[in-house]
Amino acid sequence: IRVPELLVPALLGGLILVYFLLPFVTFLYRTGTADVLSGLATPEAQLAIRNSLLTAPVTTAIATVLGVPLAYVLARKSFPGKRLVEALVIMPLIVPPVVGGAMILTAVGRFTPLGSAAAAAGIPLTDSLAGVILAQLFVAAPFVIITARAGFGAIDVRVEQASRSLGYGPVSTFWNVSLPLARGAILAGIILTFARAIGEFGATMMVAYNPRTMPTRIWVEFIAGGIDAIVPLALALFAITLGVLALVQ
Amino acid sequence: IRVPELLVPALLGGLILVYFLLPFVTFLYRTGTADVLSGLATPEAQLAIRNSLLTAPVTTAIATVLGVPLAYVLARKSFPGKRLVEALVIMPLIVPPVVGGAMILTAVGRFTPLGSAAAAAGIPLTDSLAGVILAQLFVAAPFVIITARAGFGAIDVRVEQASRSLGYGPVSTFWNVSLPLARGAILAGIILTFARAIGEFGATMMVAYNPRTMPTRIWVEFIAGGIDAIVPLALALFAITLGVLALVQ
Amino acid sequence: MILELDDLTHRYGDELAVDGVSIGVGAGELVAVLGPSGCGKTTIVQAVAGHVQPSGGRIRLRGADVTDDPPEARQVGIVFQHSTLFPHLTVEENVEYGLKARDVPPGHREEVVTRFLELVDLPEQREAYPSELSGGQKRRVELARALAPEPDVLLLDEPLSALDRSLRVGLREEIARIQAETGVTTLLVTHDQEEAMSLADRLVVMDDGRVAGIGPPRELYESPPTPFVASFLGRSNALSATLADGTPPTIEIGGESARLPEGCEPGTVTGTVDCHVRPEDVTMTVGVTDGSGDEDDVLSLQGVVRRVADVGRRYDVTVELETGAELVAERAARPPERGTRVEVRIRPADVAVFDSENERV
Amino acid sequence: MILELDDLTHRYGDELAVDGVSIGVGAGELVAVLGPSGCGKTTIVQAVAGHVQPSGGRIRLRGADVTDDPPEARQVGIVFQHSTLFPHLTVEENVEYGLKARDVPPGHREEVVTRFLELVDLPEQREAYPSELSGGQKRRVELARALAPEPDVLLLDEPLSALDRSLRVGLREEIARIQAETGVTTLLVTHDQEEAMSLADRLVVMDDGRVAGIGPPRELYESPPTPFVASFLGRSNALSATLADGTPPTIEIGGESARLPEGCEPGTVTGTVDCHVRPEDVTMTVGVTDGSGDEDDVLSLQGVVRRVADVGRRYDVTVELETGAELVAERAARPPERGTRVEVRIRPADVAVFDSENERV
Repeated sequence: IRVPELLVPALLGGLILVYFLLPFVTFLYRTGTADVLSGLATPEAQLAIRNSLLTAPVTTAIATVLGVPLAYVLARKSFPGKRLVEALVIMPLIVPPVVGGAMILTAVGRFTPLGSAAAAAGIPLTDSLAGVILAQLFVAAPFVIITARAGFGAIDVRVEQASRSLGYGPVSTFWNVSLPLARGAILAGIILTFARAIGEFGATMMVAYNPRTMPTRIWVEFIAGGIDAIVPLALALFAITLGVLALVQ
Repeated sequence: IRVPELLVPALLGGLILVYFLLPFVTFLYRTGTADVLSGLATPEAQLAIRNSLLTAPVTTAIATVLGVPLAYVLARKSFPGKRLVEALVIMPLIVPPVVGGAMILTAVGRFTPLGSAAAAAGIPLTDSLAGVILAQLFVAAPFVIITARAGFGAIDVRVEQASRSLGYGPVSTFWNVSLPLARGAILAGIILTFARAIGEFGATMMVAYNPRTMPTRIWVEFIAGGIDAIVPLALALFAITLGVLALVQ
Repeated sequence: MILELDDLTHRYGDELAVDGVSIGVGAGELVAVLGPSGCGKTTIVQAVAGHVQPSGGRIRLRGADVTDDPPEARQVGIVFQHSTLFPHLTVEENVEYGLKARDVPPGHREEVVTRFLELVDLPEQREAYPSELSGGQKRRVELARALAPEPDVLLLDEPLSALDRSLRVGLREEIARIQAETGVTTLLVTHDQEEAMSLADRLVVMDDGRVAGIGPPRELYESPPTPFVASFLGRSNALSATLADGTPPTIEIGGESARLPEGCEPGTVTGTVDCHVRPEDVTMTVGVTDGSGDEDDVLSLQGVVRRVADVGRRYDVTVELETGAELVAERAARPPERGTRVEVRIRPADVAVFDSENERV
Repeated sequence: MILELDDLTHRYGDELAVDGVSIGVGAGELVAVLGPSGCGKTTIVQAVAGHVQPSGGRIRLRGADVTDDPPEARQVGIVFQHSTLFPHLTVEENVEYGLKARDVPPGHREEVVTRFLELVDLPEQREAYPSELSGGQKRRVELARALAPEPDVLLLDEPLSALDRSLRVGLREEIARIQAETGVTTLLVTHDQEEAMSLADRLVVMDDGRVAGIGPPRELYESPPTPFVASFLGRSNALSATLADGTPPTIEIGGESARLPEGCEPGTVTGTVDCHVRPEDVTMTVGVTDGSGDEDDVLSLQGVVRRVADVGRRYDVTVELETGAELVAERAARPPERGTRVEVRIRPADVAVFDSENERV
């Protein structure tokens, strides 16, 4: 009888799996001892939940509407400067979120031309829900672009060519053929973007420390009350993320 | 002459590209007015840089040594529960970093059995460099696992079979064939893990607010001195990330 | 001419993929473009369909210049090597797709779909999704989809190459029948010599972006204009020979010579030439005969059997001539054993002679 | 026997891929396993190499049971359909790779590499990387790499299927030469009938995981044991006929009957049978003759030419018989036109007769 061939790598890999698993187990175990429902019933928690559930979907919608067309162009066309555009799409993933937040502040902060003009028009771009959305968008939009691009890339160009030769222009072909065929990848990208947006912390802390979203509220409560104080909100955030994930799978 | 076929999607995509680009431009413009060098010369900044440059490489090394073997097993074997393992590898990416940090605290916090035992042994797992590494590992390790797995998956299994039939066991075949052929993907995964680790903020804030890393230091200085105070450190963090990226490409 | 390519040229970067190709396809004609992979034949299909904008030359459909028209403005049906059926639509919806774009009223659409599904012999599969069909069925639905809008030209880009061999011959017959029944003008692109010859009214043999030969299949097969056509269109033995002047001229191989058939002009070429002869035109007798007594109009060459390959329908016998050259002869009956000395006979009428510029003598 | 497969069985999940296959390969023999895609032939190669652990049965190499040994413990060389050369190693390092594992001393290794690169006629390419080689050159380096450690058995898994047709015939000859020169015991797996027949000493025809026929190529071709072998090993016309008792028995198609050749036992089977006859065994004369005057030992059937396919080397003439059945006949010379009435003649000796259980009569 053969010895399992991949014993050594399986053991090494098992170590990191245990490390991934352990926090989930201890966290869920801890929730048993905390009063989750009353923790979520406080006005502050309610407001944070409402803010998060308002901003993350808007961010996801903007990222999808602007990002999916971009993904299609990147999957189908080559043009001068394409590599720069590709690098630009990946940059927000590479840049640490706090740095990203600082960068956004230099662009739309209260004392920048853009920021002061917007504030004068009654739409402050920092410390507002608009600021939260801007922070989330910068950090989370690349996910739907990259995933949708892979989805479009996996479609045989000849299927689109067949549609063209059957009398449909590029736009109708996109709606009739490309979009339905890339549906799975686009949905996956939307979920990733939503998950990243609703959990966004670093950039949001910089751009919009107020009004509180669930992640920033967790931080504030942690400072005030330690680990037990944040279990209800952390569990709720975890549940929302998993729920959206499960909804589509 | 034909009208450019993808004009509409290109225009929509251009909007999000402009939004990605703007913060970089304004940020780099702002650095011109700040005194970067003297900002980086303060003892606090020096310490944060040292801590980040100590922890991120260690995190990356651990993630690589444990994650690449796991990636290989996932790419080559099917086994009962494989889908659960795959879900577990993706979970740290989905879970918001603050929640991840909270989860880690429930596992290794000061008052948990594990945490108190380690602290008694002189290795505190929170508010220490070890804590920073634990936070970074949880959040950043999935990148090298997922990327390396894709790299191994792209190797034709028959190339490995050829090596086996030429007299090499599974371990020699891994070193002689699989590893060299997946080199590019593994390197890309290592870079992503490093970039994510050195920029880690949310989980680190929870697990190890002290000692300060560059991202947590940026937060503290931002609270104290606003945007201009953090430009030097943010620029340094941005430069390190880009530098590592450029080094390998 | 329904379809005309006029001096079509295309380069990818520095690579010249198609180099001054001119082809005309008449109403109801089936023209096959035959060549090895990389000869530029797929680029031609893409240019005709409008998916590639050629670097130079013109494309005309029914006399109208369509070179700058987008694909959807050309009345062109296309079937690719791999299935391009829309996986999220049923067979019926796939076939109907092109009719919708052409504003055929819904009631009439159903009728047309029925007619074309019957044409390809798949009336039962109407509600099926492409994933439920076999490879051969997919092919037939694609033909129906391409034909339903009644295009000016049907383009077939290696339509059978991705199929198993057993399916291939059956579908070849189907294509012949469907093309005959609909009378659609067709441009077929393939690397398969048998497929091209058996389907085509006219054949275009391509070599490295250029037309190497054009004409009725049998004519190209029997008197290939270039060595490339001789060897790509069926198998061919290449032998080096000496051409001597005369009326008609004579060719000489390994000391044996024979007169070329009447009608060959002496021309200006003498000296070393390339001779191509097909394995089925080489006859073989066992044993050494004295070549001196031979007729003047047959080349009799001595050799030894080096290898016998039994391919079922026939035997391929490789003979090493005394000159050192090797030559394959086909035999239907049991061939001589390896090592047997044989005499190989070639009629000059079966030989295609090319000069050093690859021009047919 | 160098290699023995004994009742080899393998299932993927519920799918029975290989079903009780027993094959033996003698020293220096080349056995070809032939079958359509999905017939289980690749699973056999994988099991012999040890990359698949069979669900049942035994594999023996030189008499030793290796069924449970890992691949590296078996002395087996393998060449796959697509190149598996190590892209990060030079040609020399690739060929040397297997020698290192077998602890051949460095000085001797170089000598062996030289010998095998010369065997495959690539001594110049020693320092090249695989990406610098042509498709045919890669194939030859892979042969050298597989042969250098002098394995007990060489496994060739569709070695030519991924190559262009023009390359394929040349490399087929190369494989024959190399196998003859090294005398290596070889198991070749292919879906190409011509490749299998021309290379194999013995042929195993597989159908859906089982052995449908086994024997020397010519024997299987001329008297196929099952209808599957008849139609897969070359082309074959299938005709429904009636078998009548007698010594020898007679077969009847469309009112015409003929005696089977001497030696056919009357047996227990009468009634409807399937007859298979090869297109090259069908002769054809133009015009209607009165069938009554025919000899007793030839089937003369009346029909109309439905289609003529000119495939260069021959014409395939499809004839619709009066019974409604269609039949393909090969003609070397110019065939009759479409619509011509013809008489088709078949010698009963050329007919393979199968009963309703697909057993040869």
